Amino acid sequence: MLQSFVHRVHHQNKWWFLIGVLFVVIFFVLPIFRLVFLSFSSEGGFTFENYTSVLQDRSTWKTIENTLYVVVGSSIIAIILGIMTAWVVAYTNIRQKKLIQLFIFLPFIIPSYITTLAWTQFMSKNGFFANLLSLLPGSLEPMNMYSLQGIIFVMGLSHYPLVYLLTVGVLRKIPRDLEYAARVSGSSKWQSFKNITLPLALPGIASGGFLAFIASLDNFGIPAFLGIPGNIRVLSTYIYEQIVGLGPNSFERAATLSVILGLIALTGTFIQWLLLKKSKNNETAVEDKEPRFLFSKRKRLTIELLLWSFLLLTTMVPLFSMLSASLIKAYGLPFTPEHISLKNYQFVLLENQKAITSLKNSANLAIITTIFCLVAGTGIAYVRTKKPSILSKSLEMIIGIPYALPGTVLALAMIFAWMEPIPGWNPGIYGTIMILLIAYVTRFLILQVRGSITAFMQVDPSIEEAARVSGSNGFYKWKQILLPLIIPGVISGALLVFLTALTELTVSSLLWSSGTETIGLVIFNFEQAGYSTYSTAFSCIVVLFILLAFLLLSILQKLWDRRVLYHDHSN
Amino acid sequence: MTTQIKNVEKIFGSFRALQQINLDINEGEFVAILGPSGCGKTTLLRLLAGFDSPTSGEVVMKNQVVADEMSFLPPEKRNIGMVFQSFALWPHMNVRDHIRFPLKHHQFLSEDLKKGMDFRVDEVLKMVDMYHLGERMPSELSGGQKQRVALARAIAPKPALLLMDEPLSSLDAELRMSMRKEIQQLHHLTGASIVYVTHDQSEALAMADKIVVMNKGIIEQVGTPKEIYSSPTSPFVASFVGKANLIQGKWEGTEFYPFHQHAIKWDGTSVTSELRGENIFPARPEQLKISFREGGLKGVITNVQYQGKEIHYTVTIEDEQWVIHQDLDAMFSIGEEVYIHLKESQTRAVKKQLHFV
Amino acid sequence: MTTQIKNVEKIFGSFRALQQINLDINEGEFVAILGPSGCGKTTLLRLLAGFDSPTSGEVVMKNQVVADEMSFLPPEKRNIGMVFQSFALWPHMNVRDHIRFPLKHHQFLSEDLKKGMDFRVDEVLKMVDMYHLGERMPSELSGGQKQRVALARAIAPKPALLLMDEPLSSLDAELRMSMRKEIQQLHHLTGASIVYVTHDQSEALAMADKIVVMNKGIIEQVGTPKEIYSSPTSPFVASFVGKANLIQGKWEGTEFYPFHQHAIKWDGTSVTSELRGENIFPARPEQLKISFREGGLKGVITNVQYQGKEIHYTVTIEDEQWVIHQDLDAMFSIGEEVYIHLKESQTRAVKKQLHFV
Amino acid sequence: GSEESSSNNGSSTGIEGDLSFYTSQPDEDAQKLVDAFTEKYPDVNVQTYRSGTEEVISKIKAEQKAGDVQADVLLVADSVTFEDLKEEDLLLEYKSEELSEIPSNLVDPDGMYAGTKVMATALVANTASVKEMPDSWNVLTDDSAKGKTIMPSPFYSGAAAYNLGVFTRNEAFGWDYFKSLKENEMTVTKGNGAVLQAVADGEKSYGMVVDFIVARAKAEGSPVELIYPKEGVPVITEPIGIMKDAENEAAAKAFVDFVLSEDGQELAAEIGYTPIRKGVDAPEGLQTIDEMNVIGADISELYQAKEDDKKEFETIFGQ
Ligand SMILES: Nc1ncnc2c1ncn2[C@@H]1O[C@H](COP(=O)(O)OP(=O)(O)OP(=O)(O)O)[C@@H](O)[C@H]1O
Ligand SMILES: Nc1ncnc2c1ncn2[C@@H]1O[C@H](COP(=O)(O)OP(=O)(O)OP(=O)(O)O)[C@@H](O)[C@H]1O
Ligand SMILES: [Mg+2]
Ligand SMILES: [Mg+2]
Repeated sequence: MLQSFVHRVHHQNKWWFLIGVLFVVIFFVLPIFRLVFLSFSSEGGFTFENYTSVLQDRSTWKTIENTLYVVVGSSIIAIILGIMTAWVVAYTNIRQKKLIQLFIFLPFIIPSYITTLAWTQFMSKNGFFANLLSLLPGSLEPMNMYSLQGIIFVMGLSHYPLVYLLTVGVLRKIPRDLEYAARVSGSSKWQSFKNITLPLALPGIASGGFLAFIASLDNFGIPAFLGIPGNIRVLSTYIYEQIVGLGPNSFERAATLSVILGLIALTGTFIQWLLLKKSKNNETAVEDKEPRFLFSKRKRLTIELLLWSFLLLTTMVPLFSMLSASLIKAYGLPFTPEHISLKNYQFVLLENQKAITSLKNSANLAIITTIFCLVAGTGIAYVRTKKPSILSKSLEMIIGIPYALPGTVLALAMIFAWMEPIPGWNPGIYGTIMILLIAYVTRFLILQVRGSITAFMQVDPSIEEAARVSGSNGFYKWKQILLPLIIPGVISGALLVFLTALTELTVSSLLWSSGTETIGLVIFNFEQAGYSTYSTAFSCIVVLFILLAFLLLSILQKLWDRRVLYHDHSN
Repeated sequence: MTTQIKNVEKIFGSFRALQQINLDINEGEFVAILGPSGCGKTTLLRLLAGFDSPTSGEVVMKNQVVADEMSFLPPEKRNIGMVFQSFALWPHMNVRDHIRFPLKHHQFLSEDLKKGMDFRVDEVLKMVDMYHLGERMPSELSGGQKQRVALARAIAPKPALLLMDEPLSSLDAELRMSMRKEIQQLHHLTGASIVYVTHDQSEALAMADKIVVMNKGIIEQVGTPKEIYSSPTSPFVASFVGKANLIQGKWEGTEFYPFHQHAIKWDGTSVTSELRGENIFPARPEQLKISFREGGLKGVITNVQYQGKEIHYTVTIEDEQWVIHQDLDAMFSIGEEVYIHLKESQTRAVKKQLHFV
Repeated sequence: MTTQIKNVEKIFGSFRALQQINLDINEGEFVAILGPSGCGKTTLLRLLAGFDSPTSGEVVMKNQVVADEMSFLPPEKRNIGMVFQSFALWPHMNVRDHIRFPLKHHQFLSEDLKKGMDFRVDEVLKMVDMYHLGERMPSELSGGQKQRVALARAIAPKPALLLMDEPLSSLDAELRMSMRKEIQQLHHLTGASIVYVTHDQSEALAMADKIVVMNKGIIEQVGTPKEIYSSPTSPFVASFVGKANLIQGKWEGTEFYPFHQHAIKWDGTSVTSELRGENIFPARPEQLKISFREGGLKGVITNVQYQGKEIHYTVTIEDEQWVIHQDLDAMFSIGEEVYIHLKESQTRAVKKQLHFV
Repeated sequence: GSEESSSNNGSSTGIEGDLSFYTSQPDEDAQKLVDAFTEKYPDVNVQTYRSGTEEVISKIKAEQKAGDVQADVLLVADSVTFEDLKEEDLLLEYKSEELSEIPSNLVDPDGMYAGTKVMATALVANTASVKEMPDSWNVLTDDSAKGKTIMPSPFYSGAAAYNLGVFTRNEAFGWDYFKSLKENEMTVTKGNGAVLQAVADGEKSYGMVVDFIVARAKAEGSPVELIYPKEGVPVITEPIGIMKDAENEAAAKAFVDFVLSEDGQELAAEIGYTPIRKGVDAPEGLQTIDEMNVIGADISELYQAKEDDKKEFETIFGQ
């Protein structure tokens, strides 16, 4: 009887395994394969010509160089800002942490073209910052935003919430005693931070940094806005130029460049693995929200002041510019009472059907995507952390690529892959909302996978073993032991998926069909038609909508914490 | 539950943590595993639990192979309980929930436990003297209290095989005594087999039906407490369990001439042939006597340690250091020249009580 | 380093973990803190280390207040070392790095240690018998090996105040002995003050200059090992440290009449006035003798436990259970009626060796 | 549903079924057009896909590669793009009866596509910073405008690429004009919207931009002025065409007819565009096709030279 158990267990695992492999192949391998295939094809069939011509082009190399600068530079900024904010929120006794957290998310949910625009205005020669600088001695000038530095700066600011979100939970889970052990060993606060806290927080930092890395690779809005005037090309804009150039071979060239970009993304994955190689499980802890560094009132005030000025600068600059543009009657008018009206809001909310439809569509899409990613991503993360085999590693690698590809390229790949998955058979997915859903899952699954891997890396195997000798290895092990311990990390991942899916633009802009317009598209359409006032008004509504969702979520989370996790004695 | 370990080997990377392990655990038997730090006790226990699979060899439970190189039966299907050396408490659950968890989920739980779950939780909590701390979270417990929770969680569902990895190491003597009693009682009542890892030989001697002495990944000796204590078959067991001084000398039949001194002859009837083969007489500290009476081995007191009810002397004899325990009747000081005798009575007494416990 | 704890109190939520603690630790002194699980030992140590601040009261080191309700000096400024009960090893560092870490960072490191850092790492590794495991990560170590790393890390920089929280609890007797010796040697060589938490009274008795017995958050008694063992001032200390049977009876001067039986009279010269005031005679298991000779207290053997070199009897006398240790010379079985006497010699012997260690 | 459309039972027009319409017009405008069309042909169900010209074409090409173009009718910014599709043999020849009223130079002689409206690229100026309105493109190369001018990038905007081709093939300008633009620190930005924003903001004083969005912004009160320079303006025509394997040919043809019809053109004017059909008035603030001085170039030549033009542009504007 026992013998048959042994066999059945193996059998079951096989099924799950098969389903998993099938899922990955269909959702990830297929589109990527089509893309790679395209990069090797020409009218005459298989060829290396695309590569030779692309690689011989001098501007390709210049573009790659720029891309590396931008990606590495902005990732470093994102990582540093992310760690700093995460540390302050996780460890110090500053007040209003919830509110601070909200302000940290804001740059992530404000559309990046607004952020970019706001920063260029803020930094312009007669903008606010220049006026501020002129008060100081010396002839300081604000940074030129239409430059590499400008792109790096704005991108770093837009991506640091990724690092923050994945790091803050990890920091809270590091047992206090590990740092105390360093402190009794005589190391100062800074040394123990550097030698103990930082390496132990690596799972979060590396995950967040990796996501920031590939997010910068795929980012199109910022380099397009700042790079075109500065004549700075990065891979994402270069690929776009190839596609819209509409020459012969334009797709093939774009595919070839995308493969190069994919290779850079893989390098990111490898760097991440290198970093994580040495990282080992801590003893498992729940999130410890008690502050560890109790600053005196005065010091605390200084830190709070610094932090709040940073937060206000990074959120209020774009937010205010967005708000004021949305309240003005016509673009370019000064922000004075006689020019203020709510007519833009009225138009967006009442007269324009699409805005409301898109809110619904995007919310639905984002929620379904999030739920799906939550389950699949956490499952994959579990396999990845418990059974680190070549297979599960390749899995992680492949899942990361769609997030790094420029949205346009991914959308094209989705069309290739899904219109007729098998030549001659059209399953009728393309042209419906299903294709958006699939594309979103393909694109954003990595966010959840990283979030969940980070969470699992903080769970010591003995925790699970204890559940298993206590007789549970299925639903209850997950529900009562694993989930409660990983939930903060998992929620961080889900939050990222939700927020990015909600305002997704580039993929949707090729894949939507009438009736399935999304928030990003509506904003984009207004913008393209020259109605910036409408687009900002709608953006404001979206931000408000997200804030409300946040509020709701945090209330739900409280309820979950209270009901399900700690006092679930019912079954 | 009968369990057999057959030719088991476990290798971590290039390190051989277990070699050629063969062991039978009978139904209802209390087996203590004794050995120095790092000898492989925990590793062996984890194989029994089903967390790891052996590199080679097999584990058999109830006549069915549950683990070999290829596959293994997962822990939840094995009807076991385990106290982890590192406790492995769930940081998000309070004490009461820790104990309720196996009661809710253990797949071999008896009907009456299923019905009286809350009663059982209270009972076990009282058993480990943690009743008043039921609502505490692990982070709010002291080291010993954590260990007691780990113990309570393991015994609550009355599994057929209880694996305990140093379950009492963080407790004070008093509490340890009472826990020992509870474990023994549980053992008697449920008839569970128990595998009890400890580094404390008095615990092993006091509780076990069978003691397994391990060293460096191999089993040195298996036997009843008495066999292990009085008739060690290897120098390691003699010194590790009995703290015996391993005295070199010459054997002639059952007679022993320490340091080949023909003037002194000790009766070694109870010494095993294995040790005789190695020309060793294992003299436990309390088997020797220090006095000023000539005729024994001559030595010098080099260290004195007060131990409350007795005194531990270190005596240097022919460049070797022997430890001898004396009661408080006579006193010696460092530097004094003394003579060492084998207590006659000891050997006889041991023989006498062999039929006893 | 002299350290004073003045009127310290520590409250967790509504739980009073420490109350009214007053304690002086002198330069170079070896203080053992002894007490049952959950009595507040770790809490006290953490206050000394500077991880927590007291709810009220203050900690003074070298005549400087380092912690009171308002503020405290961070641990790295205190010239201390600590062995954590839970080890607190860094999962990302190998054994060698663990020991190198304090050598690199300790702010009070002596010049020769600074120069001979690698030498010191090797030395300490050998001291704890982990030299061959220097490259291992914590996850690849056994429980006892982890504890030894924690110990090595704390002693490597030779701090002025060493705080040890059950540093040997996971080690086997042999290793524990040798670690004890190393710690004592370190103590002698560096002249560091040591605060040593343990639940093992023999360890405290053997090593400490001063023993602090705690119970439920308060200090029951402070004294030399001998005072604590032989002259407990509270019933708790008597039973916890000496495992004494607390015998009710009547005191008349230094004479004691157990159970108010006027026929039996015990000499209680060495019993402290505090216990006399409570009408208690503390009789340790080895102070009593079982025999068939009439004239003692009459009792019945109710339990016998074999302990290798001696036997532990439980004797029921007038509904009370006494534990008595006998050597193997005489044997009694369960159910036998016996008489209990106070060993005359014991009291005298204790008096005799008071001048001794 | 093409087999249904051939049988004339029930409906008044006989035109019915699904029609897939891909366009780059602003959302609202496309919606109005479709609404007006379906009012006339209630049995046709029009599915609109709208995005930038570049995205629309990419989508069509991807669909082609994947095996099946979904679009029936296509309406995007400029004729060069259509020239490309024509080259790839993706278009269906259809000579609508309405073409007689459309200037023949704005219609493909082979009948593959036809212009639907007129969008000139003109000059925009910020009324706050520019006191005296210029009347020539040369203001962009004038010293007074140094660093204060902006234009859309030909790499991103099809209209800008077209303009580049037209200007450089015109004697009055040529590549020298663009060299002087560069010397005068002309900023290149992504699209027309961004140009208008920069000028409306006052960040720049002058911009090259499509005329109708300026007229709209001005009507709403933005501080901008639209100028048709005297040298003439390049125009794009937002042509319409039918895809070769359109599933519902009848409806597609009806749609094209409607767009070019008097009703369709009046709708365009109402929305704010200059109509292409003779005799329909332009909206307030815009010149009609008759008033405009149009400069142009040979479409197929432009199409052939497109890549080279962009390269040349890059060498001038690259650092
Ligand atoms: N993952 C691993 N990699 C390499 N060696 C390991 C690993 N796990 C354990 N070991 C080694 O295997 C040996 C046996 O370890 P085990 O934990 O079984 O010892 P133990 O007998 O339980 O000791 P202790 O009493 O100290 O807990 C030890 O020397 C340990 O260092
Ligand atoms: N954070 C906390 N919240 C509430 N109670 C606590 C907290 N930390 C410790 N305690 C309680 O304080 C008491 C003293 O704990 P402490 O850890 O000092 O005990 P200990 O003497 O070290 O015991 P052990 O020998 O078991 O380690 C215990 O009863 C413990 O439950
Ligand atoms: Mg172990
Ligand atoms: Mg403790």
